[in-house]
Amino acid sequence: MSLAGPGPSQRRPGEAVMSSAAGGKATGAPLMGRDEEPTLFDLSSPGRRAASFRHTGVPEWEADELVAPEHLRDQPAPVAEVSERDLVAHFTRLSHRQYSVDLGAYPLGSCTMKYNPKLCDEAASLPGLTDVHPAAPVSLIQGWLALLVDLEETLCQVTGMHAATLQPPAGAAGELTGLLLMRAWHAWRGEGETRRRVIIPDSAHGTNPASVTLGGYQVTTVASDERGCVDVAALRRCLDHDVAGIMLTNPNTLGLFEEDIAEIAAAVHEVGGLLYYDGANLNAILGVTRPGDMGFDIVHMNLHKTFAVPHGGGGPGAGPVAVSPRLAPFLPGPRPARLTDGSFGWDRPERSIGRVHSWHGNALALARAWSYIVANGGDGLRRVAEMAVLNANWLRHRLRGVYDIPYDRPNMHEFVVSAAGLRRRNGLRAADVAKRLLEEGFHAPTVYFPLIVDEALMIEPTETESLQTMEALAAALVAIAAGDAADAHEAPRTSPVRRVDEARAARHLIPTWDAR
Amino acid sequence: MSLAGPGPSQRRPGEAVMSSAAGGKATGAPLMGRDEEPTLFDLSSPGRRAASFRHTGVPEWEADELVAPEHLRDQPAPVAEVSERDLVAHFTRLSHRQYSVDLGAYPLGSCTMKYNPKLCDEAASLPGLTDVHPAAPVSLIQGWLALLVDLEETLCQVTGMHAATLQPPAGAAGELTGLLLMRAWHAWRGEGETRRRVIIPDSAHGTNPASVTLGGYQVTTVASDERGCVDVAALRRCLDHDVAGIMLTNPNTLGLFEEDIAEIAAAVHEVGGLLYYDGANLNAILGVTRPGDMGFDIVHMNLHKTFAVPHGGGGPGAGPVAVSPRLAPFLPGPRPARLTDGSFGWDRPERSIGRVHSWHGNALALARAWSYIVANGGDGLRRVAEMAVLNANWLRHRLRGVYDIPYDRPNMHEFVVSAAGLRRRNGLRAADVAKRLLEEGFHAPTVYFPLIVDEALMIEPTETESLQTMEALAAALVAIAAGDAADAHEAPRTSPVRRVDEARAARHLIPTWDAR
Amino acid sequence: MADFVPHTDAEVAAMLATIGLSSLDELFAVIPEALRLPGGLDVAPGLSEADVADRAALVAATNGAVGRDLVCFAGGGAYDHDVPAVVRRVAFRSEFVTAYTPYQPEVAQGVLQALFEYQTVVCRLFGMEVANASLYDGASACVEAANLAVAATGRSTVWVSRGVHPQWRQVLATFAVGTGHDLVDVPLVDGTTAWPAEGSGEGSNPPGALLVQYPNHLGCIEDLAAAAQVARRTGALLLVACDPVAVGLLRSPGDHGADVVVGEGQPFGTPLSFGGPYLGMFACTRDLVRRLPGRLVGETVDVDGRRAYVTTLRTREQDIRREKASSNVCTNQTLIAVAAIVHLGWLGTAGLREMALRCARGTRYARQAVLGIDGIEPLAGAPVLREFAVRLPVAADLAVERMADEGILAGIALGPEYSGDGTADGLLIAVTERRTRAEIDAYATALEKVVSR
Amino acid sequence: MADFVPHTDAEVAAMLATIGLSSLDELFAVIPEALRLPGGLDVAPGLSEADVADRAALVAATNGAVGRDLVCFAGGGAYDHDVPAVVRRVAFRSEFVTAYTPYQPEVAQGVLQALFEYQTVVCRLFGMEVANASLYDGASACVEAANLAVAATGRSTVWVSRGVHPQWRQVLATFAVGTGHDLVDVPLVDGTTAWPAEGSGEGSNPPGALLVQYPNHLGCIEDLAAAAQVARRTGALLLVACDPVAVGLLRSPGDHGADVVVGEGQPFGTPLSFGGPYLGMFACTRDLVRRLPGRLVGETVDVDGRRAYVTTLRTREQDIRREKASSNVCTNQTLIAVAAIVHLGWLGTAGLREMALRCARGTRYARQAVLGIDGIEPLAGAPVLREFAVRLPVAADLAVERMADEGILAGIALGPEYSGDGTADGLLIAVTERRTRAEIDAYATALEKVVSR
Ligand SMILES: Cc1ncc(COP(=O)(O)O)c(C=O)c1O
Ligand SMILES: Cc1ncc(COP(=O)(O)O)c(C=O)c1O
Repeated sequence: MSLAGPGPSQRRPGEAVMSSAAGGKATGAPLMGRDEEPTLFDLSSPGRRAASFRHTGVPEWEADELVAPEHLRDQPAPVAEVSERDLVAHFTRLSHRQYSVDLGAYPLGSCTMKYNPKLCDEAASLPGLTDVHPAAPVSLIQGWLALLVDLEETLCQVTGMHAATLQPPAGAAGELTGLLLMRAWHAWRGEGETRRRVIIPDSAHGTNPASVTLGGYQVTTVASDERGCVDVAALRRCLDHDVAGIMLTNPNTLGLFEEDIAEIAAAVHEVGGLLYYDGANLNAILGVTRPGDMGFDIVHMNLHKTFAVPHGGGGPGAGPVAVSPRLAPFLPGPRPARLTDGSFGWDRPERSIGRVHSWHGNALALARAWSYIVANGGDGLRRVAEMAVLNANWLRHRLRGVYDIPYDRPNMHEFVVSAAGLRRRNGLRAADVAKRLLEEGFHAPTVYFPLIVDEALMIEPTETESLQTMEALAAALVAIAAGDAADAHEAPRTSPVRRVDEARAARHLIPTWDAR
Repeated sequence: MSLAGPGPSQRRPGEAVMSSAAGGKATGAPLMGRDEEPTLFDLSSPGRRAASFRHTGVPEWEADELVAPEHLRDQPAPVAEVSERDLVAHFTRLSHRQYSVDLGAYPLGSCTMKYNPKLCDEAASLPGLTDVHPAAPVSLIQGWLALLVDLEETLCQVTGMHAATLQPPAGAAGELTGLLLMRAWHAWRGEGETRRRVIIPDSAHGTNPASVTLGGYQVTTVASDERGCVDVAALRRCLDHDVAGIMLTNPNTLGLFEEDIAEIAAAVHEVGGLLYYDGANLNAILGVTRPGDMGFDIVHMNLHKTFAVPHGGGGPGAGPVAVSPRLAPFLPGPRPARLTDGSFGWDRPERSIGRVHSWHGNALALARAWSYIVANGGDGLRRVAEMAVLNANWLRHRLRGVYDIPYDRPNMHEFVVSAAGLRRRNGLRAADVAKRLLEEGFHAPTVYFPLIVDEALMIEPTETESLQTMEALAAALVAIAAGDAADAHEAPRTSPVRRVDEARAARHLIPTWDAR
Repeated sequence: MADFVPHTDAEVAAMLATIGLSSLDELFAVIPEALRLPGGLDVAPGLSEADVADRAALVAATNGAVGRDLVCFAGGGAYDHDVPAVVRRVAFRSEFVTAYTPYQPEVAQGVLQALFEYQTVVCRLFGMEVANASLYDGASACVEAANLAVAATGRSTVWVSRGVHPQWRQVLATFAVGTGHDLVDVPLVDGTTAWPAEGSGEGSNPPGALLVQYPNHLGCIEDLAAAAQVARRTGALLLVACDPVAVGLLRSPGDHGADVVVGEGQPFGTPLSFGGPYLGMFACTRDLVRRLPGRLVGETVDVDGRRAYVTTLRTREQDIRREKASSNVCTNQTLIAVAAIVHLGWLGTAGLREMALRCARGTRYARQAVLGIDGIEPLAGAPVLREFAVRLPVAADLAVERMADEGILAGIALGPEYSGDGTADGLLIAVTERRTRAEIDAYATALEKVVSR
Repeated sequence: MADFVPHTDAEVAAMLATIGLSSLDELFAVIPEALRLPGGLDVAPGLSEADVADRAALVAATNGAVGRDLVCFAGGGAYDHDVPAVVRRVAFRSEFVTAYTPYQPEVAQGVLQALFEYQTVVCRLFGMEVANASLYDGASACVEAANLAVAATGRSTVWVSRGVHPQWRQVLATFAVGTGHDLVDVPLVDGTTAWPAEGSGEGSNPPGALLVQYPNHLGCIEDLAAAAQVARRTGALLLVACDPVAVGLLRSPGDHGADVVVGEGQPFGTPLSFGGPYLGMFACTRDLVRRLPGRLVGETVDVDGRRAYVTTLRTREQDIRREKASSNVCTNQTLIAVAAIVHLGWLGTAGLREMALRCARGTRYARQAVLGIDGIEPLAGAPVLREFAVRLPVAADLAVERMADEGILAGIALGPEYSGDGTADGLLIAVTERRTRAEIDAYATALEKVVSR
């Protein structure tokens, strides 16, 4: 097990007491010396500990008095052996090796990395919300049920739908839930066997096809036309009575509004299919137009995008699914419900597809979204969409003539540029632009997605960035495009580590410290 | 007003809407681009705001209906005009430009920069403690009074004194309070006019002489002997009946225990003087020996050193003062007191010198110290002293032969080395060692103090640093001493800014953004 | 109203001018008139920060909060453990909270290294070789485990022990409709799973997997050795849903030959949270790694040879593999995993064992006290660790309601499937390291009153 | 017991060996036997983190907390303002909390820049040119102001308005014993300071300073123009203790010609905190900067010419000047100043004005309601802004006790010095932006009951 520890003085082979690395040494970033940050395991020293436990007065039986020998482990499970001081310093230093929205702009297309108001953090950390057991009887959870019902009703209003489930913990889970609703609908209508295909555009996000498979359907991909929207003619060609439905994002992943949506809806409905709305891009249309009004039957929302649930470095999020009246009876249950006596309880939809979460979904994330909506209100939500779209269009204008803009027309909250031209001209790839941008103090856009654009850079500024930040971002992108490729290949040079060898990670897999 | 703004694109003279800098641009540290962090004022844009206010239903009178014209300002006071997003990003980035104990070791001599347990943060942030008005009637503050009485009693036990005041908000305030107690004592004994001098050793901290002056006394400096301790003979020479008292730190600022303290106490008491104990170094002797047992009459403690009140970048702290029985009647009032019926109230000492704080001292800092003491207990406090002294002695051993150690004998919690030899040999000054250490991921020791040691580096590891951290610190100090001076003069190179021009700051004073 | 959009009117005007528009509405000109929402949303106007805080406080006040209003003896996958201050203070630093999935590893080493450490500890607890960076919750981890096993074995039948949390089994059933898996319910006998005897299962449609919970929903310690034998016999993979606290004392499923071990990570650093966000833990043997669902962090180096971390084997994932991906999961529960590794780091090797031991002690003490009450009997005879089930002389849900009046959350009322006789008189009682002897005594006294009424 | 010392027994043994000792006791061999504490401290053994939390919660539960138990109408230098979430979330990040005084500017730019911004806003509010990085509290700021003025003028007499917070005046008196300042009490007439008329003061011992509070302790708006005139006439410096919220609406003391402006910064980002830590604000004119007490942050550049901040004019300070220092202050209230600048940044220009305006509106509304009650009269006629004093028909402290039973903290009972007739029937009532019309109405109703009993 080789390991570059923090400095030779740390590695005295054989010297038991030296088993640990230096927990009190700042590492790997400015203010922080030049070394790598050791792991918790490098920082461990036999017998060191941070934990302490309440005095309970419970009899102190020994393990072997409580557990039969065949079940009892002979060695404690090795976790780590660090002091609270080293533990805190370690994770504080790790936080200094992590970019985040709270440090700067994060124009990561499709992810809606807006600033998340601090008041939402606090609303969601009230003990009256965090310390509630999910199996507590309804009499003890009236506040939670009221909050969930209020949120569900508001989300239906925002999407123009009739009823919703808050259980799905993320967008992809919402997608699969939606597809199972589709399945249940067709099965109930006796078409369970005949409806086999779900159509998705070639610009769709990867979770869409993956969810279609898990939903038991085959994927039919429909091409986008030269405008970057669904090719309606092509769509009509693959529509038939074996089509269960279509999944669309609108605005789509190019940031373009599918203008023919009404026609598409009609065509799909005509063959008995259902329309699924991937709500990842809902931020663009809040208070302006609604999926329900466009003819969608099923809608998922990414509360961790549109409604300011912070992304947590990869989650948790929340992916509620809202549906039209005819699909409401199929929703997952139990559902929070307002009872006739004005109190709240649980309700199980008559033809429910069943549970999709261990409990009631990512409740605290739902509480954050609720507080965000209460703070913004209807008027505020529309302003969110307006400024998100304004920022994105403004930035697209600024980048004209600098980057190729394959679909150079009014976009919604995001837009996609291509580095293909740059690559041809001076060998600058989308990845290089991304890495250079990191050096300039911004997070990178989404790269190489959507797949239909070569050397794609998908840029979503969000509404919380100011004009001045847009100016700085534009200036950086312009400078980078004018820059020299050799220099760009060196980027990033200011980050705690430089370009990472991803191939090696896959080739010699080291998934744990013990696998070193 | 010249100002290096964050990048040319930000500074379009005349373009009103561009008045603000880019708030969403990470700056000035890894992860954070290369620019300077703009100020709140650079980030301001006319009309931008973050604040919102509760709906109260109170009539909305206009300002001129409420305030007479001669009192009303004609322009709102200019503060700043930023969004919550920019505000949060700004201070988050500033935090990435700030070293702290939670990032790494902080061996800053005399400051006891130990790790502060997180449980103390939480104990001191309970609403039942933070949301209490200091003028509330005693019936509403029983918890607070109980906590303060408990803390006072424990601090008396720890110092071997009889009674204490918790009002002084810092060590220096404690010193001045102590000197006023000294004054009151002598005045009460009819010697107010005749007692004019207070003796302090030449190794004393600057606050001591400054406090003596504010206490209305003249400073008499007594030299340290070759052992680094008070020269008892010299002391006897300056002792007379015009001496009000002596201020000592024990262990002293060289980290050495004043072994002759009993003799010193006797000599000072003999001429009717009082002994004042500067408790900044109390960490070294917790549970081992007590100022009261050494013969001190007045003791101040720095709770922000010994009792894990975090230092907050410069404060707040707390500097309680404990005294022997004869001085108790002079303590500041009102004092929290346990009443005969078991409840708690306020008590005013009979010959009190009066208040030394607007209210009751830095209450929340006192609560932190209380929780730290409750967590450690008597046994834990002794262990704190043992490990603090062990770390310091171990490190002194490691630095032997590398740095001059003017007083190379068993030290307490800290020790002082000198870079004088290094300076002669290769031009490396104490300041250079300090700056190089910053590059290596440690905070610097205290430099050029105490004044009696040339090129002093005062090193206090504290008990919360592990052996491995000590090893790394020793290794860094050894490497630095062996290093080349020219290289060291370049240090620090990894910090957000490099060596700062202090002379210029004083020469062209720019105390505010508006003074630029 | 609180406003989080920085644009001033002057700036909006300037920006519109730059893009050649004269009004904000024109931004949406591409949207067909017919689809535009007339008059805006029917959602109440926005509130100030203080008003939102007041509203939230009001809502929170109307719940029964553990610690504040109730002493908690409910578990069932959601436990009332102490969360040390360090978790709140460091795991929720804004760099972790407001980052996206680490797509740019150079500026995401914080989250990546924390996840690498989390994966390491998960493997150590479960006795596995690879663990992913988290799934949604215990239920979704079971679903992914079943999907993996079916894909790996090419067999679509999964034997599911009735000892698996009923709600997790419901979720399995929901998603099986899409995948077409055939879930076979395996009953419990006296508290542990009674696997089909020799001979059955080897026939026409052999199982691709066995799924068992350890300890199971009744708190009983399943015989994993026996389950492993059945798995070997039938050629199925052994999937174990494991309580990560229990393995502080119990032998790891890996020790017993499990192929995939999943679990609910809530006990580490996450408050009860009304059921979410929780933490789906997922680990498996190295030979199954290419079928691993979700994100996997691996160690590598940067161009200068410095240690670095990155998400790896990404070709399993939906964004690259699309319809052929091993799973559709994208956003997971990373922050909860970070909280878990901070809490685990605080507990440490000795602390995790002590936590489990203290739960077991409290459970033993409580079980003795509760079974001492007339008319209350054990629901199962098998040995338990940190949770136990009893049969009450009254309906369990009523008992829970009555105990709540005494400020006690008595446990979870079990469904009829667990009481042989079809009545719903089963009560599942959990005791964590937080519970004092006095609280347990008070519990027994209150329960005695309730059942004797 | 919670243990924050990392050393294992093996490490301790190894370290002792390194330094040639065989026991920990030997570390203290230099301490004379007679002075060693036999048997250790008589302090209870340590507790676990959870037990400490329980203890603290118990203590906290026995206080009357504003918001939780009480609606607050008490002020007097400690106000119940809203603190926005951003203050708690960013000002208390551990980098700010666990740093020492910025002795190494290269790694302390965070604290230094925050203080520079704080100093800038303090100057803007008070109409001054320099501000320091904080002092302990309002009282200590007054003391330092008096010291500065005496040193600057060479005159040891200070005229102190009785409108200055009585506790601040007590602190002034305490420290004047050491400095030998002669404090002269200047009475109030109908709520504002009645300075000695023309002729007095120019005589034998002319004042070195006038100290007045704005608005004063009764909430009345002092005539600073008049005070400035007296100062000019007598050759004294004008020292103003200024409510930093009030200047959101009121003309700044600087406008009126003040030389030194101090204040209590608690309203910005600091909860009531039972009186501390609070924030002593201190600002003065540029020509007094060399006498400025405490730390001053200045802007400069680093060796590469990049903007940087550093503490400057350090030769004023105790560590360099020792007995000749301008003050003995070393540790100050930096973190509270950081919280203040974060809160001020959140408020912004418009928000600070609105905060002051809302306080003034609530005060007007409450004053009308309270003065509408039979038997209650104004204590002073002068105009008020955000606080007002009334005379009750009953003893004020009793009224406060009774109001507390109604869940209302009614205000601060004023000492006899404020009621002409020597009785203690004065009540000081403060209304912040938090108070709703309903709360104020309930206050009046309750007070009417209390005084009519
Ligand atoms: C367009 C689109 N659809 C679906 C998803 C999946 O959402 P989640 O990551 O919450 O599962 C995303 C998120 O990246 C997305 O951008
Ligand atoms: C020896 C000594 N005495 C007194 C003080 C002053 O304490 P404070 O900074 O709390 O005023 C200090 C703090 O630096 C010190 O080290």
